Amino acid sequence: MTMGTKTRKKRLSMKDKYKYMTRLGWETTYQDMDDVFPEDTFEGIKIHDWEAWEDPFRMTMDAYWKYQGEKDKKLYAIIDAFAQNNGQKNITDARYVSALKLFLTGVSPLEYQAHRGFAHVARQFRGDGPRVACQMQAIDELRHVQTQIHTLSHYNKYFNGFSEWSHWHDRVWYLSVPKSFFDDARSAGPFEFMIAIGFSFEYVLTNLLFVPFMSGAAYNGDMATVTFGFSAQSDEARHMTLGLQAIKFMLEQDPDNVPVVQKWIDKWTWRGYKVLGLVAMMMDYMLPESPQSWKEAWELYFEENTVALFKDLERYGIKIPDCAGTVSAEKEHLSHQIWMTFYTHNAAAPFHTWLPDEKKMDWLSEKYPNTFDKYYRPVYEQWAKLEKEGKRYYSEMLPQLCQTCQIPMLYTDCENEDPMQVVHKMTTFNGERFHFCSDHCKNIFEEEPEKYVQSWLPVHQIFQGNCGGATLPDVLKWYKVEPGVDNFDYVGSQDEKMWKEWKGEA
Amino acid sequence: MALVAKADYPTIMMDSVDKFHGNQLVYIGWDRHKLINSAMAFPLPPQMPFGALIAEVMPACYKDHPEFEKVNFEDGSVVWRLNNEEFTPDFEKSLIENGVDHKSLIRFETPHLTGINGVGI
Amino acid sequence: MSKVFLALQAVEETRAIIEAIKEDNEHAVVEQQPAMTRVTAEGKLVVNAQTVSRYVGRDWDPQEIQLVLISLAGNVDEDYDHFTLYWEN
Amino acid sequence: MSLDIKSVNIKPKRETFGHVARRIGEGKMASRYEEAVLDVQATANFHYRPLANPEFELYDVKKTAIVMEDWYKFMDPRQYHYSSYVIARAKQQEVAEQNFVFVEKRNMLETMPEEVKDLILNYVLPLRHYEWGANMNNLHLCAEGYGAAITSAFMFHAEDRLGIAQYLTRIGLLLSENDAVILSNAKQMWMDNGAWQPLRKAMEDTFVLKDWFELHIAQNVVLDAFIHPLYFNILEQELNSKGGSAQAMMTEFITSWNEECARWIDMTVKVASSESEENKELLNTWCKKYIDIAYLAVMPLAQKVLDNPEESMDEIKDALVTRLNKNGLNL
Repeated sequence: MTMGTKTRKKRLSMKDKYKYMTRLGWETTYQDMDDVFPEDTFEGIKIHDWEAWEDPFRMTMDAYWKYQGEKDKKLYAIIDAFAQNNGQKNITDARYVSALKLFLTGVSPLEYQAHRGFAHVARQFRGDGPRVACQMQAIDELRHVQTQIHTLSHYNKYFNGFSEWSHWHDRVWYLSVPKSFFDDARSAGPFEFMIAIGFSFEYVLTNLLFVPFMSGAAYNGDMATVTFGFSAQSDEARHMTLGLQAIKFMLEQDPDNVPVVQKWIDKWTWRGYKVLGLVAMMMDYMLPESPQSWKEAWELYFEENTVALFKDLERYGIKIPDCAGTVSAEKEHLSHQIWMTFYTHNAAAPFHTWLPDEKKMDWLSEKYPNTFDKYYRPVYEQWAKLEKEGKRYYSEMLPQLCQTCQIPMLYTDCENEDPMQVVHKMTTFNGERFHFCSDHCKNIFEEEPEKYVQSWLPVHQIFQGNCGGATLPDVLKWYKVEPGVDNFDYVGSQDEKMWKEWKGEA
Repeated sequence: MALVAKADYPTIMMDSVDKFHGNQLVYIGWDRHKLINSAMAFPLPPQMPFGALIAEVMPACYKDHPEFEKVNFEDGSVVWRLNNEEFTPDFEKSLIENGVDHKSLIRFETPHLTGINGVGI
Repeated sequence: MSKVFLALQAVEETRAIIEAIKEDNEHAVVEQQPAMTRVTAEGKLVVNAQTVSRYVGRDWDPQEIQLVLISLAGNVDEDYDHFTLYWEN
Repeated sequence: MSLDIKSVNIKPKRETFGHVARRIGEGKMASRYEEAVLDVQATANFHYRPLANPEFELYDVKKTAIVMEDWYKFMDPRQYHYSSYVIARAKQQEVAEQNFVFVEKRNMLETMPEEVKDLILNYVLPLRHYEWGANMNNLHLCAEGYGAAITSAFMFHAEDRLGIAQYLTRIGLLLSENDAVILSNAKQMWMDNGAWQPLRKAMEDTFVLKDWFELHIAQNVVLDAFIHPLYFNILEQELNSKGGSAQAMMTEFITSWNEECARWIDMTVKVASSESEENKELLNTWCKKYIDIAYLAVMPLAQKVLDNPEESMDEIKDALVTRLNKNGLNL
């Protein structure tokens, strides 16, 4: 640090300096402030003093460019080295690549949505502090989607199931789950967006998304993914801090904000958890070497870490979201039920599934002693029998979907100890019946029915004739999923054949 | 609670019955037979006899379950639920005459068949 | 007291930070995990710039923690001379 | 694990993603820039109408009157994706940092005449608010625009403006030796001083524009084309001869940034205008409108800071018109 030659020059504290560098706005007089910031009042959140906002991190643009530039130089050096050395050969097994396919098609587009969403709220809040913090996150999220594309671009050159990720995200049935989750947040007002993404997703759930993917990558020899993941995580740490600051700010500004915020926390923790079902399946089934089970991750990152967070928020009158009990009751069933569903409907999904081998099933028995051998091993044994007969099971049916989370209605009544009975909740609105996987999804719908009747439900869209035709080949063509290339079981796939050639096993 | 929007918010019914080319949506689920992951969705003519549902529609889905061939739909052992309320379908009558309208859920329970491993799979 | 935590990438720059944490936070627990180092501490964890600077042999700016940070839990307080995590409960 | 693999087996199946290949041609290697932006934004099957703006879909081509057959024609000639962008800016900020250190070390501000300092504090420093407004408008463009090619460039442009506002703030603090009162004085000028009001009004009027492409024209194409040359070319040349050369050193980042961004801005005008006669007409109308507004809004400031305000303003205006006509308009 260079000190000025003059001794009388005041040294600014970081806090003051940052304040001068960011408090740049003014009360408009030629246009009404409410016209300039038309979206930050209608949700009913009351803000009396925008200046009470505490900046989470105090990074000016020059420091941002400097540190981010340095981080990206390192990251791209590794991405380049990975490609040059054909690092994809060093992974544990080509089955692992399906986890990456799920990531690029299901998660990366959400990073893009977060980019646009934070740019939007960074424009809409009338306070300078939150606007600056939100725009830094907006540009970070652009970084994430782009580094993910660049990392996985190399895999796309060799493996199927990546090439049409953008087209798929807008169309393929299960991708409407993550897409509708983010569309939901993006179409909400700016404060709800902050609770949905900034707090519930980034703070409460992000460790459950990224850490499992990245430690999974580390366990399975995928250095490129570990690197982009960890590099992105350093931004996430800033984002988490922003999410926490945003919620505290809202709660401190007015007691009337508390019930609204609580409602959003309840809603968005549940919405986020439903999307994480994909991560649960990835952790327990798609990783050839699993560092941790879904149940363990949930216990560590939600049940332990989040308790500390909600203790901190208790003084405002905020409670742990009411869905925590349901999630906890489901934790020994979730990943198995999701994997079963994808195994069954794999003809229409552009990644591979497979039956767990003996080693994997033993690991699952160990991690899920109360459920695996009793309920799920028999399922796989039944399907293994069919496979041996050359009749690998693919359902020809289309599942009933939940109107809110859009996941097939596969969730069972674990909370009432009836774990093999699917939950069916329903309500009517505007003369039509709507179906839900849970009371949580039903409640979300009933709060804003006009919003959720608009769900673009893939199954219904197929039946309406909006997806290329009535048969599976028609729909796959419309999806741009190449039959026998992108979909079906790993066994017999091109990915498997190539992998075996690489390994000299062909 | 009502939706809080900034301006007038439209009600856009994405799945109203008129969009299904004369069909209506019907969901069918088999209680405690989790091998079939979820209830399945079918676009069906409202005039289809309930018996045809059993004879033609359901096997396409449930043939995949080894217990399905043991289900006896004739002896009254099957418990039917329409939109979560118990009901007794008239197999001769049409879906709509049986009260099965657009986006109805038909569940059937087979108390004597307990699924694979006897645990509801 | 709730625990704060800090996860840093297992790379060269992290070494000095961990040494400084150990020196200034007797109650901190340091754990090595695949590709990362995890530090947990009851209530509060301080990274002092002065201590880290001594370990790296040059002026170390607390914002440099951005380069190796993976995740954290707790409230953040940073200034030119420190980076602190804390819970108020 | 030791692997001995015949290289013949390691042949790629495809060079890039399907949507990229359809644009650049099968079998071609895609650049990092192309993979980072092409078709990255969702285009179909949106689930819910926004609560604040239900007449539009989440991403909607109807949010501007400009009509494009393909919104990915707006490819950035600088090929900025996040990484190439931050690395470029990191280099520039390093140079800027050295300049600031140089100015401080050589005590260049001590030799700066008081009237130059006053001029900077009263008639340059308030521009930090202008830049903040430009930041806000570019965030709006990023949020409301269509297609990742143009919206990601707006994102970078927005952050650049925040950076510029911060550099201007830093100059002010350096001149005042960290006495923050100069910032509130500058804000007072921005809010109340007669010379600044037409510009502030012009800016506030852009905050409520509905059509995003019109906003781009107003802010990035026209208003900036008056403000930036005036302050960071003409004024600085004049200050050099008045003992204020330190100012040019401290704003070098801004000057080179302007040169760089002109390439991208010109592309946006050229691509939109060459798409159709209708687009061209619309752009002609908007440009005429905002050139008139900007000319009048900036003139009082020119009169305060420049030696030959009318002449300089006409030069600026002519240069802009020539530039726009070169990019397909007829003004």
